[in-house]
Amino acid sequence: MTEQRSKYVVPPGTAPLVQLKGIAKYFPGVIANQDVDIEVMPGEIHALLGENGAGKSTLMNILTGIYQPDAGEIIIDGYAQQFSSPVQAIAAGIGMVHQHFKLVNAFTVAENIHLGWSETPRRASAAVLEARTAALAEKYNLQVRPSSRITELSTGEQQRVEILRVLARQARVLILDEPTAVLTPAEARELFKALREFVASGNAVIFISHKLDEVLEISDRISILRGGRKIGTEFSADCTPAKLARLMVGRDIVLADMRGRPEGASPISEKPVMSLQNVFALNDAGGEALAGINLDIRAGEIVGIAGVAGNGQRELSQVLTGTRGVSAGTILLDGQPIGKANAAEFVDRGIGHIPEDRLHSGLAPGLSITVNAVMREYRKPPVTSGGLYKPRAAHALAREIASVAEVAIPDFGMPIRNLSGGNQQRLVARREMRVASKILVAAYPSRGLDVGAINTMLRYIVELRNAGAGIVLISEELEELLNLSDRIAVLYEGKIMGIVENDNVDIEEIGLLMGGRVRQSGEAANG
Amino acid sequence: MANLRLQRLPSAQPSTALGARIAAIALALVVSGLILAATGRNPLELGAQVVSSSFGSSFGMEDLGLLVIPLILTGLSVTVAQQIGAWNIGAEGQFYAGAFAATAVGLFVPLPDGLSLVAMFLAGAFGGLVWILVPTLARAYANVNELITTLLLNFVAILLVYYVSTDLWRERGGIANSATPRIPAEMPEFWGLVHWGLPIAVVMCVAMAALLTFSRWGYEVRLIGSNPSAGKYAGIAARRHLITVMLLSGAIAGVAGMLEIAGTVHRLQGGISNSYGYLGIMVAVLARGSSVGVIFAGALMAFILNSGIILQTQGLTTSTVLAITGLILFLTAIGDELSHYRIVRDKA
Amino acid sequence: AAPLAAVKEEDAVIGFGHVGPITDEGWTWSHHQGLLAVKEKFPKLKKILEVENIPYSADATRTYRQFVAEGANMIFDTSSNGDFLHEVVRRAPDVAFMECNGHVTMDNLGWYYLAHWYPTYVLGVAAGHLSKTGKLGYVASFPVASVYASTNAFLMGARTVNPNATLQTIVINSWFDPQAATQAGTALIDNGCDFLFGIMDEAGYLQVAEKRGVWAAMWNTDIRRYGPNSYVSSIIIDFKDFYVEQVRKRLAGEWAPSENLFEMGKGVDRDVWGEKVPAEVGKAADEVRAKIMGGWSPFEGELKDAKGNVKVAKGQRMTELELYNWDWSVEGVTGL
Amino acid sequence: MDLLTGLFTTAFLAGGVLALAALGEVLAERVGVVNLGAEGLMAMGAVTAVATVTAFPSPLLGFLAALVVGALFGCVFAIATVTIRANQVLCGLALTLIGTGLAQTIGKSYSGMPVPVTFEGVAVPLLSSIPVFGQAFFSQNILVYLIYIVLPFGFSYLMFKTRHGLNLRAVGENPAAADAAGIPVNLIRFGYVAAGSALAAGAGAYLVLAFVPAWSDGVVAGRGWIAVALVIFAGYRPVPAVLSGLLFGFITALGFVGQARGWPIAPPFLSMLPYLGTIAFIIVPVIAWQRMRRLMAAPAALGEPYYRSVR
Ligand SMILES: Nc1ncnc2c1ncn2[C@@H]1O[C@H](COP(=O)(O)OP(=O)(O)OP(=O)(O)O)[C@@H](O)[C@H]1O
Ligand SMILES: Nc1ncnc2c1ncn2[C@@H]1O[C@H](COP(=O)(O)OP(=O)(O)OP(=O)(O)O)[C@@H](O)[C@H]1O
Ligand SMILES: [Mg+2]
Ligand SMILES: [Mg+2]
Repeated sequence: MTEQRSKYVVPPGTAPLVQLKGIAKYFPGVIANQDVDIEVMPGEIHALLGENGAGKSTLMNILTGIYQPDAGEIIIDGYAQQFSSPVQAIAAGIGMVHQHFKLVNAFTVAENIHLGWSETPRRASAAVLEARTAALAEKYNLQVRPSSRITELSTGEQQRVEILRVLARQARVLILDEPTAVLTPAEARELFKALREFVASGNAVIFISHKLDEVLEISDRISILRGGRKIGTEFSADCTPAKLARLMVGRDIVLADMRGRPEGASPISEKPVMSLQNVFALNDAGGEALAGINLDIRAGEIVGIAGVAGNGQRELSQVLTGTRGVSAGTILLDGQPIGKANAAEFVDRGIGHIPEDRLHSGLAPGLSITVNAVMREYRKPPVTSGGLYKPRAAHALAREIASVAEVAIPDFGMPIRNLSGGNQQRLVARREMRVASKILVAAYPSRGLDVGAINTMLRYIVELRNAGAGIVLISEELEELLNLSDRIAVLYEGKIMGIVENDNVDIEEIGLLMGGRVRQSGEAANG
Repeated sequence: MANLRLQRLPSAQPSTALGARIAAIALALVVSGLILAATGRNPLELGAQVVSSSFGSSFGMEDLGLLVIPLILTGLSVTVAQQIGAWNIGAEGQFYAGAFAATAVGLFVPLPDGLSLVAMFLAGAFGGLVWILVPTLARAYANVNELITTLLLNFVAILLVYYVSTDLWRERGGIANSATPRIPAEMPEFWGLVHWGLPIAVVMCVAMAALLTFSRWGYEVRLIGSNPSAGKYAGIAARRHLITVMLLSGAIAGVAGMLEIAGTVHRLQGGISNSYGYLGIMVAVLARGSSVGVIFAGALMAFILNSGIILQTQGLTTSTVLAITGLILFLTAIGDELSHYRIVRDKA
Repeated sequence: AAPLAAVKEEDAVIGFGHVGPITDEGWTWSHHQGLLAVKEKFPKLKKILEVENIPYSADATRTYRQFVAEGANMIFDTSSNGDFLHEVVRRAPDVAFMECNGHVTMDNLGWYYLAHWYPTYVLGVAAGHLSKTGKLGYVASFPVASVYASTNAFLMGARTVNPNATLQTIVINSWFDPQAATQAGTALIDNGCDFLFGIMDEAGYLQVAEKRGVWAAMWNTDIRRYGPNSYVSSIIIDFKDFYVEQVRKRLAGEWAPSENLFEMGKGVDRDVWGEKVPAEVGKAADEVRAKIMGGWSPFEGELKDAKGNVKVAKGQRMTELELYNWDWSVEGVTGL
Repeated sequence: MDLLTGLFTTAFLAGGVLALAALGEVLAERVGVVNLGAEGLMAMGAVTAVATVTAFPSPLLGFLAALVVGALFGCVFAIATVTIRANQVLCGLALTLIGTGLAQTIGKSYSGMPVPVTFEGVAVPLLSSIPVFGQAFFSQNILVYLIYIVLPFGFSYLMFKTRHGLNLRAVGENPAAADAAGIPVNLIRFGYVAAGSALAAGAGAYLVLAFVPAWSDGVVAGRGWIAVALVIFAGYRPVPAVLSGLLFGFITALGFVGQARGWPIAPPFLSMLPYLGTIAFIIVPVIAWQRMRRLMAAPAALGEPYYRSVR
């Protein structure tokens, strides 16, 4: 995968394609951007790095005309531009795949691809749009189902739709805000190939990611933001992950070794704490999402679930945590079958859940941080006793969770949607870890987190495991799974294709299983 | 050079919000005053008249005290439903249903006065509850939009009350025009015409606020109201809560109807509600989801409506008063939104 | 009760409270004409207060209290508000109250209404002549006394000409709903009625009648321009003399509570016959009118209700108060 | 005219008021704005039409004038709710009060005068000779065809079969997504709110020019609220909106016919029919047929103001 590239040279005498000068943006109580200068050259893939809340998304939203800068200039092709709305930015050739998807849930994939697009035929019947979408998907090699509604798609599939939409619009500057978080390695490879072709013809890409390896692989130069200000722009060839991490957080990050089990860590139990026996479940649309899952989770082990997003991961995590009922099969907890799914009961019995889509399923975005922080423990003292809810105790608990999550919160009464995505995720993770004495189901826990935060997050997961909890880690990052899991189960179309022990793991084999195949001799690896 | 810009805060500062309301009402009054002046009236005299009639005499204050009761309760009814994300546009119908049920008990169940009032109260609450039952179940089990079902049932309730008051239960050969006989039990009055319904209504608001902030149930209701999937994630029985809250909302509107019957009107008749149910929507919107805020919003609304009556005796037509009321609400809505903004000054 | 003390015209404040808008061209408009007459007769009055569209609810109490607070010496409630008014009456013993369509008197409260059943009977006679099918249609507001008196008198008049005539009512649950009145009129005509009558404060069904080519009679005022070809006549009401007299008494210190039912010719009457009404029909009806004015009453037994029970024995004459409080339908009236 | 024909004729005529107003509301709600001002707009439309035809005796002119006035009011409402983003419910209720009050004030000089000219029925050759339905539908005035055929099918095509329709629906579903895709959210909202208001006022004009030809204070009589309710019933779609108006008109007419025929039901209960019927028509299909739920779903961003830089 790592093809050697020569150091990027800023083409002499060429004007930058995009130039941001002295950009500032302030939100109530927050400096999101200040004095940011960035130049992106034609033909360049320019990465933007920074901790959660560093102001990356804000800066890009300014470039795409969604936000208006409080100060500064945008210069495209040497001409100063005023983007008072995305229309103008799109006209100037700027396209963006957003971190929080900008998709219309009630629409089909085809409709989403075509909305707001000047090339959409004036008479746009469903059939026409779907045919066009299929053709585009073919052209850019991104699999989508044109007639499905967005609500029926996994997060990963949704992101594919976003990417396809921007590629289709033939932007000259493509902004990708954490685009690979939900792609398989093979898909990411395809995407990178497409991106290189894209810049080869004089276009540019601005690429936001927290995956340092990936950033180093794909980008020509890297700009780093910290606390809303630009720290510097570096040539990728001059950088190492450690250096980048240091630039981002302003101190050295020690990457912990996750595999080792320290002295005194609780061993993997003989008997499973939880086991799924021939479990079937339906998805929201009523189709079969899980088909005969058999899975044991033991205390003190981490079971990784690999697979391309959309193969039943969401339903599996819901079944494991009681937010979705099974249509057939049994779930045993400590050897006892659990009756009807009831999330509260699962929580009481020590099962925590970091959901895939935290903002929409794990949080009440419009309510205060306090209310959200105590969502798992409000049933019991000290937050409530005898049906009485004590706001003061709730506040204290929220404060505690925020402090271990290392999230600085100016006002616990403000709606939680005002926090950056990364900070929301940290709070959710900490909240869940507090209750997960038996099992923690973590769906994509590091999605959207910066290196420092991922490191902390994974360390906590390991600590939890050491303390004797069983962990189900759903992730699309093989690295992460390999780094943590004791066993890896591969999910494909609602079935477990195979469970691989981490001792003798074969990445090729996992790749095959993810593609729905069992290895046969002589067949070449295929993504 | 200092650079000024507007910044929107997620929630308005209480002082700004209050200021914006006052400014909006003042502006509405100035605009109306100018128009009145242009048509040859003296707006200052009219204003002085409103103030002296409203607050200058115990009569005026009593009127406000009486008018505010149904407004608070219907406002509370709508607010309660809002907590769980439901729009109860049917407070009007539930008001009538409550009045109807309370009248049935008051007229036909022979009880000593005190007991009769208690029975009427329960009947009123039950009447309102029954009236919202179908919309509630339809929403809970089939996800049918409650806005339309509750709205349509208003018309049905009004017709039902017309039927009994002009036909079935109509007082024969008495003094009433198209109304039932007078109900023997009366809500005691504690200050002029103002009866104990007022403290009851206020206590209900405070109790509701306390319930929502200081009970586990209230926490759950707020959570579901804000994001139903989060409620599911937290394992809260969303459907049960939805049903309870909507029924509660209906019952509160029913109590409003009962108090109007037992304390103010003393007989059942068509038109008794005077659109209190619809006005309750405005009260709720003005109170912005706060049960205690409903008391103040209700008082504001009562003052506006009562001023309307005073202005009518001064020769302004209902239509003018209607338009002025509309203007006040319109500018209040705008002021409420603008109060979220603050002006920031930064150095260029 | 002793008369209330006299008031100087320059100091006097008179209040009028209406159920509808004064532009309704009907009930409230007629009362407003009375107010104008008072104004003309007593130009020095300190103030005349007038409020329209008073809802039949606790708002009525608020309005009348405001009248009192404004210093009213005399208040006319032009459409009975019952308890809502009486609440104020009790608390303002120096103010004279008159309640239109009221039923009780107190020391400072009297009532007045119209014996509309007589002109209605006259219209009924005309309808008996004009209707070919014998099916009369009636657009009613609510099943209240004024409606019973109106439907009964109308059909009884018609039956003197056509003993087989019947009257079908449609109740629209409002005094004022042009859309519903229009639809009700249409349904009645579709059902074979060729003469429409009703007690509405607007012209809805007259316009339908005009369009469909059937006859119609109205209430309150002359609104023939809405349907010149269909217009037969109206129950015309006139409160001018009454109001002027009441105010005069109040100023002079002669006012004491009284009960007043306007007789035909004195405040209530039929209107000049419509352009297309054959002269002989008008003449026949007017003969009956003259007979009534001469002291004859058509409301004499034997009268049966719609179920066939004898309600008024043979030879017995209904009293004015019985007519005022009529609450059953005579044989041949359906739908109430 | 026989009873059934009469029933349908009234249903088409009376339902048209609701249908047109509901259609206007569909336009506003499809782009995410709840306009509770329909009642006031209808009153303004009615009085404008009466005033116009009194001065210039052309019903078409009256109708057009009402559209213009409705659009103006719609613009004021849109400035408040779309540009300033004030609370839509409160502004809508306020608009109802202002519209009704203003209309009554203006109407003072017109009440008591019949409308001099109205839209008259035109019989469509051949079609109007179809028994019952043909006579009821094909000998109506031209607005009836506009309301029942041209507008609903036109808007339906626009909304569901064109690029612009895709964009406008996106605005009501997810304004942030629409915005990012380059759709001018506020412009579209503004336009459709104004257009929807124009149609609501048009419904008022239709009322006085084709159905109840006179101005009076209570002429709208709460039909604006029914129209708002019917929009939900119709699943925010133009054709069902018009059909539901017709259905409501039909059941109302049925209630009157029931009284005229002396059905043994107390009149208030017959008057309840349209309301109860509508409720039944909403609930039963949804229970019986799961798919209805998605079909009837409201635009996801309905009632929510769109702020670019607020999460
Ligand atoms: N609309 C908004 N209102 C208020 N504050 C905001 C808003 N958008 C962003 N912020 C704040 O601005 C800061 C920068 O946020 P931004 O989303 O740009 O960070 P980011 O670098 O993209 O972080 P992440 O990696 O978590 O996505 C954060 O503190 C965030 O809370
Ligand atoms: N033509 C009219 N226009 C408007 N309002 C009217 C008209 N005639 C009567 N009213 C009012 O309608 C209401 C009902 O009148 P009606 O005379 O039928 O009742 P009633 O028989 O006196 O009632 P009850 O028998 O209960 O005493 C009263 O408020 C009355 O003042
Ligand atoms: Mg971001
Ligand atoms: Mg009392």
